[in-house]
Amino acid sequence: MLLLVQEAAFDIGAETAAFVAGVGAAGAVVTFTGLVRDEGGTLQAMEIEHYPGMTERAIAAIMDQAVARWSVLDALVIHRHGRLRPGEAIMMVATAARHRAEAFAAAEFLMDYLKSRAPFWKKEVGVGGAEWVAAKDADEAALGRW
Amino acid sequence: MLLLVQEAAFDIGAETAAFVAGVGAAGAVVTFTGLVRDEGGTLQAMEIEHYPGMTERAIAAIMDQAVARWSVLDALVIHRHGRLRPGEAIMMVATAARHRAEAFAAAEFLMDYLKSRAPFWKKEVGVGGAEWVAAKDADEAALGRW
Amino acid sequence: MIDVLYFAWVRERIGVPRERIQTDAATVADLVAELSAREERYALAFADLASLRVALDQELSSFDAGLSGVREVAFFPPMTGG
Amino acid sequence: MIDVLYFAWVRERIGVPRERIQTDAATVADLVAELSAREERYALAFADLASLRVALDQELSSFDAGLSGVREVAFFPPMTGG
Repeated sequence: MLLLVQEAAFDIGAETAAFVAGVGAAGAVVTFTGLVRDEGGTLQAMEIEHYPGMTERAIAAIMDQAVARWSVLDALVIHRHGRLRPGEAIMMVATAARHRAEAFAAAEFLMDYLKSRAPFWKKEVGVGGAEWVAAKDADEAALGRW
Repeated sequence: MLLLVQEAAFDIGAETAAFVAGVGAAGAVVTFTGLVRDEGGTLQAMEIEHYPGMTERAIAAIMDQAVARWSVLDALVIHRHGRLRPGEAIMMVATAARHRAEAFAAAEFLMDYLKSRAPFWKKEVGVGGAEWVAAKDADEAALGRW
Repeated sequence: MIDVLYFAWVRERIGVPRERIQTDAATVADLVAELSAREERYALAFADLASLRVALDQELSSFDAGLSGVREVAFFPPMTGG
Repeated sequence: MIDVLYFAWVRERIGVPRERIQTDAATVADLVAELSAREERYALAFADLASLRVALDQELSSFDAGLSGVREVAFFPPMTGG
């Protein structure tokens, strides 16, 4: 289990390779990577604010739940904060389990909870100004399926 | 879109990094990697037989369906055949879409169809002999959800 | 004395990321009412509680929760991680 | 003349991965019956059609499908990819 909340960019290939190399008896690894979309060239940057301390606590609690519920053998969450440019990776999640159904479910669960329960706030800085990203009803509703 | 059916091992980290680097306007990338489980040390090797020609046709058709159905911006399938040892990667799938729900759905759809509709057959070579892996009812049933 | 933290547009409206506040408020709602009565910028930030979330000592909580023993209160809009 | 391919345990039971067969069979089921009558190893391989799949010219098909114009028939157990 590894949780990193950091301002620095991370190397998706290296993190994925290291995770897969360490999963032991797992037969299935799922990763998710979230990227800053350029929104047709109108976005200049995405600024991500977070709540130091609570962020780590909230994500660790979410990871513990995922591990217990789907017999996850290993899990990884990396989430950046600070100023990111279009195309940069915001975060990644990886899960390892014996079978694919558990690895997929755990990764989707982690993503749904990270979206709505981890204390991050995104601000889009565009050519016409800056605006806080509003939480989506669909993201809150997604928690209902778990 | 990239489809590779090969005997050689592939570099999960490098493939993932290259895929993510090329996804353009996508906001979400999901990958799945299938590994040979060691089954508590009893498995010596997994032999994967395939149907050259039909394999590529079947997978390309599955990829086309996934792309059309979930507005997938890019997709990757790598599947090995031949003799693999425990811990080695058998295959990987990657999908890129604007949002996470589509990327996850497309990756799970690809996996479900690869399991039951791509012409590969696995044989487990263990200390007590070799045995063909039987198709699971659960894998066939999984197709029903799409 | 209680540490009060603000994030995202709540922080921008109130103008500081955190402050120490002397209060006898019994609940989060009481604290919100007290601050809102104190200055316009708080009243603006807390105008619509349905669009706000609160954490007590770094755990998500609710506006009717008590403040007894709480050292850190944080106000922020719904989270947008991932 | 038709190319007939076998995979996995079907290949092992029949003993060859592929062969060219002279046949006038109208359907896959007719071809299976013809081969099964020819030699015991075919009869064994084709004993339980429910555990077999068939592809015609590299497309999954069914045992009642016609063979007119088909150049390649493949028999194999349910696939176990992924």
